[in-house]
Amino acid sequence: MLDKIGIARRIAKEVKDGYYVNLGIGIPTLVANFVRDDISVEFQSENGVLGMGPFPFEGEEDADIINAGKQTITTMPGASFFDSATSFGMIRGKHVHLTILGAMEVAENGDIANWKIPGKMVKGMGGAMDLVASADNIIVAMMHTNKAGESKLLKRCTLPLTGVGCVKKIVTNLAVLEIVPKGFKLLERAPGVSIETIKKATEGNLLIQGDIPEMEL
Amino acid sequence: MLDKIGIARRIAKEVKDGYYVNLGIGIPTLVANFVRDDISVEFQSENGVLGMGPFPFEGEEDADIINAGKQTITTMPGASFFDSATSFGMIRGKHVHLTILGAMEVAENGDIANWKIPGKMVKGMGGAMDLVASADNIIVAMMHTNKAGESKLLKRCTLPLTGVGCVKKIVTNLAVLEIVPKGFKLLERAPGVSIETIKKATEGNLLIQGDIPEMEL
Amino acid sequence: MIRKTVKDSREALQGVEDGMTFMLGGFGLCGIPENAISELVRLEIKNITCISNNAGVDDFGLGLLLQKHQIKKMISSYVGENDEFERQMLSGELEVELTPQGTLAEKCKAAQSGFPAFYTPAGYGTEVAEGKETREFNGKMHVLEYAYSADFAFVKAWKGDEAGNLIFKGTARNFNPCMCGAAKITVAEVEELLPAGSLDPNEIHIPGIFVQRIFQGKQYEKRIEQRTVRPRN
Amino acid sequence: MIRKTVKDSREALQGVEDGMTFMLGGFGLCGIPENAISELVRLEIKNITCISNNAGVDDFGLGLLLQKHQIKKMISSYVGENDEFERQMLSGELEVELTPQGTLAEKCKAAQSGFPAFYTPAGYGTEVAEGKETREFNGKMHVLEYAYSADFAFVKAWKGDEAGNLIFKGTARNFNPCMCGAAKITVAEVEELLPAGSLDPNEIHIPGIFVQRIFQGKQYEKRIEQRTVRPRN
Repeated sequence: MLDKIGIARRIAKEVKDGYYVNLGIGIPTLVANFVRDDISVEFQSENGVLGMGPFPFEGEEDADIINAGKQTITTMPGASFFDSATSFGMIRGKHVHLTILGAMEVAENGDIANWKIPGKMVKGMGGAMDLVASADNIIVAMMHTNKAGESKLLKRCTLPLTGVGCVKKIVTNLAVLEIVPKGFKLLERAPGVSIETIKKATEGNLLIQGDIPEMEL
Repeated sequence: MLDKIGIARRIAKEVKDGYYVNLGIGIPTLVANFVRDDISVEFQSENGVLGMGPFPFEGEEDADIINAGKQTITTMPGASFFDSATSFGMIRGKHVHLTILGAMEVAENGDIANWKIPGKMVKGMGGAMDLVASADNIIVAMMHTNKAGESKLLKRCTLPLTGVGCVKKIVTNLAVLEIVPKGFKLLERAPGVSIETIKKATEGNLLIQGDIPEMEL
Repeated sequence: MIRKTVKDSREALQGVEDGMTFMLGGFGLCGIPENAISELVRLEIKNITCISNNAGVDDFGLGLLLQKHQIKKMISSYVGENDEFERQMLSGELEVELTPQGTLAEKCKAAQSGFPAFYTPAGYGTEVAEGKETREFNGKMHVLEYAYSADFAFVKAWKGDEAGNLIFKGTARNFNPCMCGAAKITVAEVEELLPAGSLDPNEIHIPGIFVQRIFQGKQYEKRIEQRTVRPRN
Repeated sequence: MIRKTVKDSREALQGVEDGMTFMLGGFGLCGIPENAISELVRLEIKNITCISNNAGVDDFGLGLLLQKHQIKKMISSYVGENDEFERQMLSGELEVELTPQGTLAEKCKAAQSGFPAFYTPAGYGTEVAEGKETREFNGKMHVLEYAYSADFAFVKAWKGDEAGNLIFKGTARNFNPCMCGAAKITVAEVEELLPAGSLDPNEIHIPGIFVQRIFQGKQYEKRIEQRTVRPRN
């Protein structure tokens, strides 16, 4: 079973040479730390920066240079700043190759819910709806079950949707799964996790074909 | 009767303090020379410059700084360059206050034709269709009649249209006219031109109310 | 050159009235028009509709207007980090319209550029698209979204000149350029106001034609919302 | 940093084929991709569809491709100043699609930004709108225009860096930024190619994400179409 760091580490392997990548808040942000350093990747933040670097050294924070999580950041050589319309033009125009974000629920048809829980204070969808509606390659990073132990991989989402039929891949603390026409296709098990455990934790249709390898990290 | 310089001189009086102005090719370009120098005006060229100045001194031409007529120009303090989409955003968004352009025909309903003569080589509409469709304040600069002596102020345009119901005012070698619901309302006569002469040269409905003053230049 | 300079925020905000709709630039607390917000507080303008990506924090940014109950409606993509906002929203005192961030940016940009509406895939199949026209293009469903209409846009730039030309810094750019020229009157406040001719015409982000009033801002706090750093070695 | 540099125009144009659709930046002869055009001539690529505001002059710019009968169809807003163009058009050899200039710019921009279509008032009531969908917004009629689809975009910038970031000069900017990222592959040629980190991230007109290949251009002629000057006195 993986912790959040482990999920980020596994997702980092999905990041290929030459990719522009948008990382959501939470686990996705951690992914940047584990991308191989022999490949070239640029991170985009939808508030208007391409070529994000690490956090600044203490005392070098600049209030005018932040990421979409409102955190102070730095930029790498080759970086650029732009306005919000241009930023979402990059996303909508499919120039960003990979979007990694968290979710409350994912359905076997690729629907995703990650912005609103009825009855609770709604903070808003931010850029999530634009990202999931536009990107061709969306990976969800999340725990397989919620705090009550209930599956977050469902037949149908119960929460208000963020986007429809858009999720391609899911990396959880238990498994790597791909969304295929018939449901969640199991690709890899987390280290030490049995197929039985994954089955129990998955409410949606789980497709198990052949041997399912343990993931390599 | 006015010559082209005279038409430009009369139109220059329509340019008010604080106006951003787009000048078409031909007579309209001359207007810049006659704008009062105690008012503030900026000239926009749709290829992507705001704050155009006069032609450069010989030897100071820059191939990268031209107007929409492909002429080498200079810029004034406060000028800016921008791309073509932004440029037409200014025009479509009604940020440009006044558009002055030439025409082959204008109809009494405000239709304008200035880009195509069937049977002749068509050069294209350039930015004219965007300009006439977007601007609220369009003044046409032209001769009252064509070389054959036929009126260019018509009941209906006979040439393919550039835009519909968009012209507000016309300044010709004979008169200043406003387009009103019932036709061409005569506002001013050119020096020494009789109402009779204007009547003869105008095919569309000409409205003459009260005394028609001679224009002041 | 058409001069756009005004003396200060008081002169810049002349004409604002109760019940108006304002666009305000900024993302989080980054690049917000601090001086314009202070002046709106001072003027006690009420029943405002604010188009702004976020709603500030309790004691800064738009939070200052919320404290004084000046805002009737917020149009934003994300409104977390603000307890007073939550209280007013849950009590029904504050109306909130949540809009996807890219859609929000484009609804401003459309108003700037004279586009009445546009089709975007964002929000299709979600409650954001409820009651809206949808249409398929190239096998993908899109939602028809309309340009915003606002009375004033308040933006903040890094440098500006007398002609109203603006240059932004870093990610403080964000929504600010999209809102210029998107309201009846655009008011820009800048950290550094320069004479016309000081800025390279190639480097201008927003030409002055999109700005009606510009003034030298004062006492920028530029508060950092999430101060994240890394150790030095 | 994702490196976009290629050695020269030969490497930059790898993959171009007969029958493809190309976007080419420039207004008149200002800001045209001179090196890419020369390479298209050398490669003898045929049956090209060109999306370009103008068609060059007889012996320069796109006129060089016309001389060799390489162009099947031109999509432009204005095609004067070119006798060979006129000859081929009148003989039916060359197909021409005339599009209002602002619509042309926006059809490129829409492709860049992932908008499938947009409504513009330009051309309503004229033959340009014939057969097109129209719609009223705010009491004004608009025409529905679709984003272009192209195989390559060839643009020319002033400065660029290894990451593909571009800065344009003067009115040589024109259609170039609108075409970046608007085709499957965008090829940028620059007067000055710099290492990553040389350009101020605030001053970049087109971020490298919109550019797939960048190269140092050679021997720019930058011909002036209308040399207009004033006396010195």
